[in-house]
Order: sequence, then C-alpha cells, then structure tokens
Amino acid sequence: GCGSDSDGGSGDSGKKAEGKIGVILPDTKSSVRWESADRPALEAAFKAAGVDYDIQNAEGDADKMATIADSMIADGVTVLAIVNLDSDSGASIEEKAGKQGVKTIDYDRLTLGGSADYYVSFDNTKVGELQGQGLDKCLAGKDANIIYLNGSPTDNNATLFSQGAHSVLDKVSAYKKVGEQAVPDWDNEKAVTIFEQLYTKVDGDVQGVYAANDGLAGSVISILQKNGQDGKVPVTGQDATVEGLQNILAGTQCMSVYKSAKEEAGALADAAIALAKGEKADTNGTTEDKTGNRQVPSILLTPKSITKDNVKDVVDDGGAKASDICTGSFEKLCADAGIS
Amino acid sequence: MTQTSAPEPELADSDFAIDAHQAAGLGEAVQAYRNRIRGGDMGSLPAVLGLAVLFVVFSIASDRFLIALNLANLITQAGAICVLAMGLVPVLLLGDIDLSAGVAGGLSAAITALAIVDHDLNWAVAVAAGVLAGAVMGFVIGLFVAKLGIPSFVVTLAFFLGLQGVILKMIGEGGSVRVADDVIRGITIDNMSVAAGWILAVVLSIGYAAVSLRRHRIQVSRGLQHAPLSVVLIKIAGIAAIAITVTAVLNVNRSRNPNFPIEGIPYVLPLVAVLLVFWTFVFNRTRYGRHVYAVGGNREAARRAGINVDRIRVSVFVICTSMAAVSGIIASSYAGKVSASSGGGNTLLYAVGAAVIGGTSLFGGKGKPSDAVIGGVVIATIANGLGLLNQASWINFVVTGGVLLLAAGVDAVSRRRRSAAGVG
Amino acid sequence: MTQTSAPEPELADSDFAIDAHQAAGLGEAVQAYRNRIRGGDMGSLPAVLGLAVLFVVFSIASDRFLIALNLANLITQAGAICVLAMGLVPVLLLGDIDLSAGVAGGLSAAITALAIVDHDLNWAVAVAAGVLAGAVMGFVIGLFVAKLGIPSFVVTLAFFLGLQGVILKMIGEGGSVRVADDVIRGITIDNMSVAAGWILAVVLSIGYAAVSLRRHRIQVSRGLQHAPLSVVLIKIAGIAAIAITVTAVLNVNRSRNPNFPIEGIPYVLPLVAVLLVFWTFVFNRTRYGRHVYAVGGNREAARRAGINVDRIRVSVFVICTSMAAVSGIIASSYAGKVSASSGGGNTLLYAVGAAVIGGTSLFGGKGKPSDAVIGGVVIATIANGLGLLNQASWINFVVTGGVLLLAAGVDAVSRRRRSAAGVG
Amino acid sequence: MSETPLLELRGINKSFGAVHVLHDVDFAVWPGQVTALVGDNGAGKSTLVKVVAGIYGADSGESFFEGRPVHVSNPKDASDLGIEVVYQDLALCDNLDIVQNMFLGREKRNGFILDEASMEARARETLASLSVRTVKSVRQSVASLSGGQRQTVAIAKSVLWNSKVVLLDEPTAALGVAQTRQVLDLVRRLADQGLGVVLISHNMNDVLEVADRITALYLGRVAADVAAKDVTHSQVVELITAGRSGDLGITSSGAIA
Amino acid sequence: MSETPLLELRGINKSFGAVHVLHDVDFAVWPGQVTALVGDNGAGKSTLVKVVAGIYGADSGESFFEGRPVHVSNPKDASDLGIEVVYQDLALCDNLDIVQNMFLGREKRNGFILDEASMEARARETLASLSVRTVKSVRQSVASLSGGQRQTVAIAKSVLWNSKVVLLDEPTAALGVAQTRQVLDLVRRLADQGLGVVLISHNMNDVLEVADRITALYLGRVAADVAAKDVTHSQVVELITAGRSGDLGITSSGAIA
Ligand SMILES: Nc1ncnc2c1ncn2[C@@H]1O[C@H](COP(=O)(O)OP(=O)(O)OP(=O)(O)O)[C@@H](O)[C@H]1O
Ligand SMILES: Nc1ncnc2c1ncn2[C@@H]1O[C@H](COP(=O)(O)OP(=O)(O)OP(=O)(O)O)[C@@H](O)[C@H]1O
Ligand SMILES: [Mg+2]
Ligand SMILES: [Mg+2]
Repeated sequence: GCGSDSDGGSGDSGKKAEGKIGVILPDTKSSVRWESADRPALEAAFKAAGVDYDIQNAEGDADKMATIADSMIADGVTVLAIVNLDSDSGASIEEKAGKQGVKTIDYDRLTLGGSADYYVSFDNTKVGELQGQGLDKCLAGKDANIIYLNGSPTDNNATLFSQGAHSVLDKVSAYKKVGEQAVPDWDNEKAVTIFEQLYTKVDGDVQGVYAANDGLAGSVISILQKNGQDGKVPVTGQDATVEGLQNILAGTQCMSVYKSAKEEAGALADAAIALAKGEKADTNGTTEDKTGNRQVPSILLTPKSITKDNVKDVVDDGGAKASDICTGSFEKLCADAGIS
Repeated sequence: MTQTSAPEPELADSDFAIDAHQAAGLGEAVQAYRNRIRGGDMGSLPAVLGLAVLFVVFSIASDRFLIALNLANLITQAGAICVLAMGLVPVLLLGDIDLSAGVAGGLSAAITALAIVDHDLNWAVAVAAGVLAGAVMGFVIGLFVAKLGIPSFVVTLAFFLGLQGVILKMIGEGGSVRVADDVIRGITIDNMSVAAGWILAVVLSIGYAAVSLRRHRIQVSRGLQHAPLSVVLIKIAGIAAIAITVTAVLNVNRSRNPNFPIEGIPYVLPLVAVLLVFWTFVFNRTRYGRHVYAVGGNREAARRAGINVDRIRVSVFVICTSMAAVSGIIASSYAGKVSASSGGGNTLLYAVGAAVIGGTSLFGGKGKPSDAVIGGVVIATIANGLGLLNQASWINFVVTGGVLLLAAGVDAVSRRRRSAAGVG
Repeated sequence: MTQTSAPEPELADSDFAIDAHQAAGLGEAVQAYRNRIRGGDMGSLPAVLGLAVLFVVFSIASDRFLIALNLANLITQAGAICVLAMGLVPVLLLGDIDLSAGVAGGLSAAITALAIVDHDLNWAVAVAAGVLAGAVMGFVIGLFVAKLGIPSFVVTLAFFLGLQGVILKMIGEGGSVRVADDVIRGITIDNMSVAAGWILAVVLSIGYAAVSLRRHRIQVSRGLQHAPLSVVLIKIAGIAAIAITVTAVLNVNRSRNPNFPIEGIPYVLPLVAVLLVFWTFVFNRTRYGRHVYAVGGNREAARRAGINVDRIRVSVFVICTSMAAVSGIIASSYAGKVSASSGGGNTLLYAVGAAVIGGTSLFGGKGKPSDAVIGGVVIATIANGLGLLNQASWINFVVTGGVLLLAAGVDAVSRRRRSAAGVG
Repeated sequence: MSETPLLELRGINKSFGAVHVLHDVDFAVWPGQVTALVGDNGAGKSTLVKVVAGIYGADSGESFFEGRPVHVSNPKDASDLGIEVVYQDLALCDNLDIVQNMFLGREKRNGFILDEASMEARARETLASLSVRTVKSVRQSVASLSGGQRQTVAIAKSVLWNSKVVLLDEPTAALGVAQTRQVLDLVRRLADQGLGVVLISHNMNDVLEVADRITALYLGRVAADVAAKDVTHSQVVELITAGRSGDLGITSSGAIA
Repeated sequence: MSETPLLELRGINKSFGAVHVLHDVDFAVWPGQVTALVGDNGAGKSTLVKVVAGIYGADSGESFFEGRPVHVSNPKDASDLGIEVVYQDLALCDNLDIVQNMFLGREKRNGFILDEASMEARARETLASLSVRTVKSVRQSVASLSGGQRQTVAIAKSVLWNSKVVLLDEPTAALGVAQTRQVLDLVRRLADQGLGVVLISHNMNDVLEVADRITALYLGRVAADVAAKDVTHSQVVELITAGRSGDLGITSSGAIA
C-alpha cells in the first residue's frame, strides 16, 4: 500500500507476555456447531489457560468478517483465528492482520493464498468421503438410484463435501445418480420442495439419498415419510445435530458425520495460546496451499462417522445433550441405544 | 351565475342511462364483458393467463408435470406462500409493507412446535399460541407504524432482523425443532378421505350456488345493478366443474408404491380455501374491509370520513402476522421441523412478488386475497416445474427470474390497455 | 359573476408579503429556521440526530468506538452501502424499487475482478467494464418497467434471482474471484498521504466558500430570495471546520503497531464525497434532476408538462445499477474478493433502509443523495459498534433491529410535527 | 335569530410554520340561517373550515357547539357533533365507486354484512335529486367522473345524514347551470329545516341570493360579519378585495405577516 | 375570421370501455377569437380538451393544425405545435415549489445549470399580473396553496410561453372576484394578440362577456356552434341543459349510450 512499510512487524513479537486471542466464527446458519459447540469449548480452554479472548460470529457475511477483524485488531488482539467464509476474503483479512503484526490461524477451513501461521481443521473432503462410505454401507452394494442434495451453491465447503462423496460412490457401478441439486443457502424449507420434485421426477424410484448435512437430511426424510418410504431409503447427514441423531436412532437416517468441536476447539486453543506466548505449536503435518504455493503447518483432526451403533459416542463427547435427544418418543430409542 | 333569465331546468329524477339498463341476456352480457376487457378492467384474467402459460411450458418440458402426484405436490408446496401472500394483501392495500412477515411466521411456528415438544400441549392450543404470538408481533409493528409514524419498511426491516435473533435464541443457532404432532404434520402430508373429498366438493358447489342465486334474486327484486341469470348460472356451473374435477383427480390413488396408497385431497387445500373465502368475505362484504380499501385509496379522505385510520393500520399488521403464523405452521408441517432460518431469506420477497403478480398494487388501494393465491400458485409452480427439470443451480436461478418476468409480463401487457383507456 | 356593479379591483403588482422581505440578519435567520423546524421542515436534522444518539450510545458502551482507528474503519465500512443507497435514491424518487441492485453490484464487481484476473486488463478499463455492465443491466430493467409496465418490484425480483444465477455461472459454485489489483484494493485499505489530505480539506473548504458566496451575490443583485450573509458565512465556517477536523483526526497515525504506521484519509472517503457532490449537483441544479422529482411527485403532471416519463424511468435504473456497480467494486475492494453471494442476502434491504432512514420516501418525490449517505453511515455504525461489543449473534440480531428502530424513531418522532402542521 | 349560535368560534389563530393564516377569527353559525363565508383567494376560508372540521387543530381560540365548549380534534368528533363538511379538495377515494364513497365511514349493514342494496338505492335517489344526468352508473369508480360529477358526489355524501351544521366549501365551483340551481335550492332548504349552513363561494350573486349573513375574511382577519340584506354587491366585493368598505371592515389595517 | 381555423377536429369519437363519451364531435378554434366550450357536467368538455392535448387518443376522427393534418399522441406533441392547456384537474407536482412547477418541462438554463434566478424573477412577475396577493413566496411548495392559488399557478404556467392556441378548462372555477377579472382580461388580451383561445366555463355571464363563438356540447354531441352575439343567455342555457333551443341544437335526439 501507499506509503506503508511492507516488512511489517511480524516475527518480532518474540517472547513477549501473553496477548489477546481473537476468534471469528463464520455463521449461524450452515451448522449448529459454531455457537453451540465451538464457542463454549474455546471459552473454556481460554479461561483455563487464563488468556484474554474475544470470540465473534460473522453471520455468513464476508464483509462483516472483515469488519470484525478490523475491530479486533483495533482492540489489540495478537493472535487472530478465523473460519473463512471463502479463501479470498480470508486471505485479505490475514494480509491486513499480518501487516499489523497479528499472528493468524486458519480454523476449520484453509485459506488458499492466505498467510496463516497454522491450520487447524477436520478435512472437508474427508467428511464427504465418510458420507459416501456411510451411504455405501447402508446400501450394502445393492443396485441403487441415488439423489444428491448438496449444500449451498455459494459455499465452497459444500462443493468439497460433494466431491468427497462422489469420489467414493462414483466408483461403485451399482449406484446410479438420478438427480443432483444444490440447495441455495442451505435452506431447509427449499430443500423439501427440491427433493420432492426430484423424487417425483424419478417416480419415487430412489434407493439412497446423499444429503450434505443433517438439516437437509431432515428435509428429505419429511418427503420420504409423506410417501411411506422413511426408514426404507438411507439418507446421509453431517454435524451430528440433535435432529440428525434422533433420525439415526429412529432409523430414518443412515449416518451422520461427527466433527468433535471440542477436540477441534481444544487444538485451536492450544495453538493460539502457544502463539500468544510466542511459542511454537505442535503440528501433525502440513497442508498444501496450491494457490499460495506453500505448505501450511497443520493440526489435522479426523472426523467420525456416526451410525445407530455409536450415537452414544457423540453424547459422551459432549457434542449433543442426551436431554435434548431423548425427548418424547425418542426416550425409548435412547434407552435402547444406551444413552442417558 | 344563474340570473333569473335562465329557464328553470326540469329535474331529471332518474337519469342513469346505463345503470337502469341491465344486460338482458347472455349475448349482451358477453358483449359487456368484452367491453370491460377492452376498457382495461381485466380482473384476475392476466394472472390466470400467466399461470396457464407456465403450465403449458412446464408440461412440454417435463412429462411428470401434469400427473396427479405432481399436482398434489404443487398444492402442498403452494400452501405456505399463498397464505403468507394473502396475509400481506391488507398491508399492501394500505401501501405499507411487512418485511418481517416471513420471519414472524417462522417464530410463530417455532413457538407452536416448542409448545408441543417442550410443554406437551395439545396441537390446537399450540397453534393458538403460535397465531396469538404472531398477532402480538403484528400489533407491536402496527403501533410503531401508525402511532410513531415510522415508515413500515424500516420498522419491519428492524423486526425482520430482531425476530431472527429471537428465533436463534429460542431454538439455538443452526438448530431445529421437530414438528412432533400428527395433526400439524398432517396438514401437508395427509389427505382427506375420498368420501370426505366428495362431500366437500358437493357442499362447496351447492353453497356457492345458493349464495349467488340469493344475491341475484335480491338484486332483481330491488331493481339494482345485476348480471343476467344466465351468467350467474354459468359461473355456478364453472365453480362446480372445477371443484368436481379437482376432487376427481386427487381422489385417485397417485402413489407409485403399490403398498402405500396416496389418495384424496391434501388437507392444506381446504385450509387455504377456507382462509380465502373468509378473507374475501371480510374485504368485500364487511365495513372493516371497506375501510381498509378506503384508507389505502386515499388516507386523508378516509380520515375525513371519520374512519379511525390508525386503528385500521394497526389491524392490517395484526392480520398479516397472524396469517404469517399460519403460513409458518404450514411450512413447518411440510418440512417436519422449524429451523433457525425458517421464514428468512427470500421468503418474504417471494410472497410480496406473489401478491403483486396477482395484481395487488404496492401503492395501496388495489388488490384482493384471490390475487395472492393465484400469484402464490404462480411462484410455487416455478419452483415445482424447475424441480422436475434437475438443472444446475445457476440455471435454476436464471430460469426462475426469467419465468417470473414472463408471468408478470403476460399480466402487464394484457393490462396495458387499461392505461390506453385512460384509467389508472 | 362580476357584474359591472363591482368596482374594478386595483392590480396588486407585487404583493408577495414575505417573499419580498429577506431575513435581514442572523437573529432573524435563526428565528426563521426555528419557524421552519416548528413547521415540520426538518431537512436532514432528524437523521443526523439519530446518528448522534448512536454515537453517544456506542461511545458509552465501548471505549474503542471513538478512537481514530475505529472511525477510519467506520468510513471504509460505510463506503459500499452509502454508494448503493445513493444509487437507489433516484429509483425511490420515482416510487419504484430496485431489489436487484445489490446483486447487480456483485455481478459488476465480478466482471471487474475477472477482467483483471483472467484478461489482465488495466484496473481503469476493468472498472469501466464493470460499471458499463451495471448500466446495461439497469437499462434492461428500465425497459421492462417503463415500456412493458411491469411493476418494478417484480422485474427487479426477477433480476435479483437471475443475476445471482449469472454470477454463479461466472465464478463457479462455491467459488470466488480475488481482487488482484492494488489500485482497487487500495480504495478501502490504503490512505491518502497526509499532505494530500490537507490539500483536499483546504480545496474543499475554499471551493464551497466560493460557490456559496457567488450564489449569494447573484441572489442579492437580482433581488431573489436569499439567506443573510451571516448565515452563509456560518455555513462555510462549519463545512471548513468539519473538513479540517476529520482530516486532522485521520492524519494522525492510528496504528497499534509501532512498526506499521497507518495515517491519512482512506481513499474511499473522497470517492464517496465526489459521488455525493456530483449527484447532489445533478438532482438540484440540472433539468434532468428536476424532471426526476417531477415524475416522482406526480407522473401525470410531468407527462402533461411534456416530460418524457419513460426515458426518465429508464434512466434512474441505469443510474442505480451503475452506482451499484461502483458500490460492488468498493465492497470487493474491502473483502478482497467477489464471491457467488456478493451483493445478495440483505444487502439491498439495508441500502433501501439507509435511504429511508435518511428521509427518502418510498412513495416517490422526496429524498436526496445526502439522505442516503447519512442513512448509510447509520447502518454502518450499527454494525461497527456492535462488532466492538462482541455479543452472541442472537443478541446482535436483536440489537441491530432495535437500534435501527431507534434511529428511525428519532427521525419519525421529530418529523411528526410536520403532519401536525398540516403538510404531507 | 335564536339566542345561541349552533356553532361558535372565538379568537381562532392558526399558523403553518412561519405563515400566520388565521388571526383572531370569530365566527358563528346560526340555526336556520345560511352564513356565507367570503374572501379573496388565500384569505383563509378553507383553513377555517378545516379547523371547524377537526382536520387542523387551531393554535389558540375556543369553540362552542350549541353553547357548550367543545374540543374537535378530528373529523370523527365533528361528525359526532352533527357537523358535515364538503371540502374544496373533495377527498374522495378514487379506488371506490360512487356508492362506496357516499356511505364511507357510515355504511349500512345487515348484521355484519354490508347492505349494498339499500345503499345503492339510496345513493341513486340522492344523486338524481341533484340533477346528475350523465353519470352512467352509481357503481362507476369516482376516478372516472368528470369534475362536476365528482363535486356532486361529494355534496350528495354530506346531505345523506341528519346533521345540524353543514359547511360547503365552494360547492358549486365545478357545477353546471342546472346543478348549481339544485345545490342553491338545497342550501336554502337545509336552512329552512333549521340547520346551520355555511356556504363559501366566490360568486356574489349566489351568495346574495341565498345567504342570511355574510362573514368576510381579509388576509386571515374577519373584515365584517353582517346581515346579507344590509350590504350591496359592491360593498361585499370591496370587503373582499380591500378589507373595508365605507364604515365596514378592518379599521387599523395591522401588519400583514 | 381568417380562412382556416388554427385547430380543427373532425368526427372525433371517444369511448372509455362501454361508455361512449364523444360522438362525432367537430370542433374548431379560430385565430384571434375566444371560443367558449360549454355543456352540462359530464357532457365531455374536459375529455375533448384532453384529446386535443394528446392525453387521450381519439378512437376515430381527424385533427388539423393550421390546415395541416396532425397526429397528437402525447402532450409533448401538443406543446410542440404551440398548444397550451390549463387542465381542470390541475396536475401540479405537489413536491415542487411554484417556480419549479411553472417552468416544468421548459426550464431555463445557463449551460447545464438551471437558471433559477431568471425563472424566479419571471414567475414572480407573471403571478403578480394575475392578482395573486396572498402567496407568501414563490418558493412555497404548491401543496400548501389554497384552491384559487393553485389554479392561478396553473394558469400562469400556461401563459408563460409563446403559444398559438390556449385551452382553459374552467380556469376561473376557484378564483376570487379580482382574480377572475384578471383571467377574463387575459383571455381577451390573448385573443386580441391573434391566439386561438378556448374557454370552458359554467358561468354564462363570463362566457357571453368574452367569447366570440360558442360551441355547446350535449351528452357528448355538438349541439350548436354559433357566434356569441347571435345567442342570448337563456338560449345558451337551454342548449346546455336540453341540447336544443328553438331551431338551434340537436334535431333527432339519438340514442344515449
Ligand atoms: N399546509 C399549509 N402550509 C402552508 N401554508 C398554507 C397551508 N395551507 C394553506 N396555506 C396558506 O394559507 C392561506 C389560506 O389558505 P386557504 O386554503 O384557507 O385559502 P382560501 O380562503 O380557502 O382560498 P381559496 O379561495 O383560493 O380557496 C393561503 O395563503 C395558503 O397558501
Ligand atoms: N376515464 C374515464 N373512464 C370512464 N368514463 C369517463 C372517464 N373519463 C370521463 N368519463 C366520463 O365521460 C363523461 C364526460 O366527462 P368529462 O370530464 O369530459 O365531462 P365535462 O364535460 O368536462 O364535465 P364537467 O363540467 O363536470 O367538468 C362523464 O360522464 C364521465 O363520467
Ligand atoms: Mg379555499
Ligand atoms: Mg370538465
């Protein structure tokens, strides 16, 4: 920039005392996890470590994220972790932060072409693969027509999930794609109509449904129920939400993918606290950023496939509360699954 | 002016040239109708025409479009938007707008769903609670608009945001609440029994016939303006034919699964029909409805006529959000749940678009509940037809926009003569 | 009427009681201003008042709010919405709406970004291409609205959807395009040099002084209505003081990082200021602007006065989408990229809300570019201040709604006397 | 002349912002009499009528109805007292038809349902009695009416009700010869029935023909309030255009503001 | 009377939907003459004026301007020919001030910039010449004007330009005594300058005072087109109210539709 010093001050925050950590979460719509799991887990970890912190949510708006970043930097954070809404806006935030000597961490999503010091995440393509494998398992290799209901067309993660699932399912010759639609804004209401029409188009001749997350899965199940097919057609999901877990227990959803926010948040907290103290964080690999042409030191976590058998694991990990899941008619199903 | 030199003109006691003259028979009535059309008074004809064009286009594009199963789908898919648009009509009649109606509906649906899930309330009580909550929101909005004089666009934009916050708080970010009641779920996924469907069709036809014949008799006996009997009879026959055809089509088993028959009229259809008849009655035949039109047509004239303008303004927002609550509950019935984003996004824009396509003016004074229903069906048809075509998402966006323009264009072009004829 | 018995009334050659009488000095001018305020002619005072309330509230809530760094942030954050709202003003002046402006801006920004990334075009050419694309979209929208007579709400709803599809197609599902040009990026992330800032402030102050003094001289010499010289001088002093204070604050190093100074006026500020002055000039001082107000005030009267109403209607949409293109480019500069959802969501609602809060009427005929800027700053301030407070997102939603209502409420309540005084 | 006026205003002042439109206006309407309110364009006649009708609130001054002090803050209050007004800017709802406009705010009903039949019949009668010959149908929207037809509808609307005071602001401005005759006869008839009638008109022949009293406004002040039989045509015109005529009228001309 | 009329319409028909408003109307405006267009309320006078002005298109019929056939399809065409109109429904922009309304569509400019100074000065002159005494400022918004003041602004607007034909649709309806005098004088003056002037009025005294010719419309038909000096007050009134008077007027009364 004009009249600015490009060599910044990065690197010489050295062994200074602890600073303040800022975290910007992406939205409230695509998933329940950010506010209900990540925020409390991060808060707990930061409190335990006794560092100052500031956690905000960009409500799915990249401009807003930039605004928040500006104000956090103004507020004196020394480490900034973001879940980017897309790589380019993320890179711009990291660039700005870097110029002001603020360390950055990519949380959950890698910022291609960015300048983050670390990357902490579950692998999104891996999530898609798990979904594909889960559906494959529920279909047990029988001939099947499959409908794909992807996430928002403007969301890059949705693209990655779908790619992951296709990479597994497309290899099985018994499976045939009979419809694929992206659901604008992950809108659960629109998803119902979209699925009902795909279902009508193929005369209900559908044996499996790939739904990108539990919310969309719920929408699909609503139509299957209307046609008396709920429980007979396997549906995938993601996020292990209360809705998804209930559907899994009821047998109307075949699987979900659990990304332990606690685990991920813990990893982020560790890395951020280390950075704030001017230390290095423990990494378990690197991730290639093809756009930026560099290897980003990474802390990578493995997502977990959830089926009827291991719903309990989610509850035990604190990803969902038994009291939320086991309401009304689900009380008995919970008991059967050993959840209390 | 008149000096005594002017001759005293005689009184013209009843000189309403055409008024006194009723179209005598069918031929003349047809002629009068053609004159009206030529004069630009199109009624809902253009919107129906636009809908017909859509139906033709989609029937050509997909052989699944005109099957009974899909028509039943269309009815359930149109339910929520038709009700929401109907609720918006009185607000639009006043030249106001309610951007928050969609979200208010989502919130009401959330309240209903939570009342059932968390408090084990009976569905009727839960629905009443949801609708009441909607009414209260409308009341508060109305107070801001009417009493403080803040433009409705800003007030309802604020509520649009604020209520989203309330939903988020209530059902957790990204969360959802299951619709755990069979009756509510049944609105969109269950159907009336075949017998009940037939009874409904017959009752409707006879009821309509009775009401219009009675009206005609009174008009004739009191020498008021009226249509010829033949026209009244043709209308009755038309309504009966539609009721019976729809019932016949929907009463056939449309399931593709031999083990799971699906037949009968989806409950949502009579629900929407009852609301339509109710509001049509209110806006056409009651003092309240008349006053809404008056306030929308010329607020100052209405005030001078002694109408309590503020009360009318508050009331339309109450109607709007109450109907939005019903709409939200129908939407939740269809999706089987209420999520944090229910009623958000473009829901409201679509609903306003529906009312406008149907012929409601955003400047107030012009529109009726049936406009909203026709427009709602147009919007739902676009999504329904596109859904069958399974195109890439960008194509869906582009085609939705294009078709919307087409439907509205048919309407606009056919209405143009009106301005050529010097009215409006 | 007049018989010859009536005495020939004498001619009252110049009997404009107040008109002939100019406020002689400052005291009288202040009195006249107070009379105007009492009479309900508030100008932009209420919106400024609302903004002041917001500033006070946020300054109390956060000690970071009033620091230079945050004020600079606020300026860059407000840039895009101010420009978009300014573009909407002429459309709203006609009583129309452009729901697609946000998305059109997003698409234009995408075109600009792609022109640079994919075609290696110079930034100026790329920006020209983007703005031209915006103008073309507006032209097409305008044709649909003016020539076919489809309500603008529906046309632009269709474009809102259709253009989203086009963006999606252009940059791919889930994709985004980087803003790879330093000049464009610089609009929001770079600052003018300290010297340039001072020059700007001085030029602005002197320019304003020259223009208003010249106008005053002409008015006096030709015996037209005018404000007293003292008032003109006070206004000049006020403008100069603001320009100099803002420059002084922004010319101080506001960086928290000693190695990386940030000082000077962000480029976006002069950009918005130039657009504001330009459009204020066009709408106040040119025939075109006068005609826009006339068509918005009474379309039939404008037509009878020989104004080509259709051409005016098309032109405002062209202005709107061209300005939207500029706004989209500013937004892309700030975010560093254009994504498939750029300009979508509630962008447009916020911009219309900004114009309305500033005092623009959705029914046409009333509003000005500066309204939009003040309203835009109000909206940006809400987001900025809330960002500093760091609350759960549901609280943010609720507070945004509440504060919006508060800002508009201050405006509405202070304008209420107008109707008590019988106007509007 | 009965002892108390039906309607009396005392010391009414009204400003719009800096413009002082009514200065200490006293005005009385007597039962059984036609009071003509005359004045030049912009003298404040319509403003005074609107103050009486509760459209505008006065800045100061008192109102009395049948001797009782009253506060009329909106048009509903006025019509509850029995005051009917035909406004100069007619204020009809263009989206409603003639019948709907005529009964606006006072619709006839059968239970909850509007009694369209009675309203239509009644409207047709009233219009016919006002010599409306060219209206094709009482179900025509008022937007399509000619200027005179609109005015007739507004007049017909105000005489449908049992009121005590009727104010007519230039009711015959757009009317044809025959229609004007009917309206003047109507005005006289109403007064003969004991109502208080206020007629605003710029036509001095009409005024002198039907009025019992004449109140002249000059630049927002009452220039004279006299019995019609005591003044001549030319005196009235002088009062209107100059504010005084002989020993009638405003003496100390006062500042014009 | 010169040989060709300035403006001539032949066989004009105009319907609104089922309502046939003008039946085979022939109408001519001669230079240097005041033609009065009279007729009962709803006779079709304003409709005829609007057809001339290009507001409405005629269903059939021909127009000639200075002998040449012309097609006026919008108000701009009319004003380009030199036809100015004061409409009965005045059509002012309420959000603009008096000066802005008077110059609407024909603003004076210095280069690109509006020349507010000249316009303001010119507007003030014109209004003063029409006896407007109570308008406080020419920069007042027209929404705040009294009925007569609005009408004066509309009249002033139409006489600012060098036109050949001026049509005034009930220009004095809302005017006071003095203002009416000024407008009638103006009408006469315009005609004396060689313009063709059309005056619509329900006031027969005014009509007989200034008009050279009188065209009477009866239920959308031309009942008579005569020189003003050939008819009496009562004959004109009969033509208006009954369509005929002695040997003048419509003979076979024809169906009313
Ligand atoms: N709302 C308003 N704001 C400002 N001035 C107003 C307003 N209403 C009326 N006036 C002014 O008040 C004065 C009186 O207006 P009013 O309408 O009472 O006159 P009037 O006597 O009825 O005239 P006319 O004979 O033309 O109808 C006029 O000078 C007018 O410009
Ligand atoms: N847009 C319209 N639609 C239907 N009928 C109309 C329309 N405009 C006018 N009319 C009818 O045409 C007839 C003539 O109207 P017009 O306004 O020309 O009368 P006019 O002679 O000017 O009467 P007035 O003296 O009352 O002004 C009236 O009966 C009127 O109701
Ligand atoms: Mg008046
Ligand atoms: Mg007329």
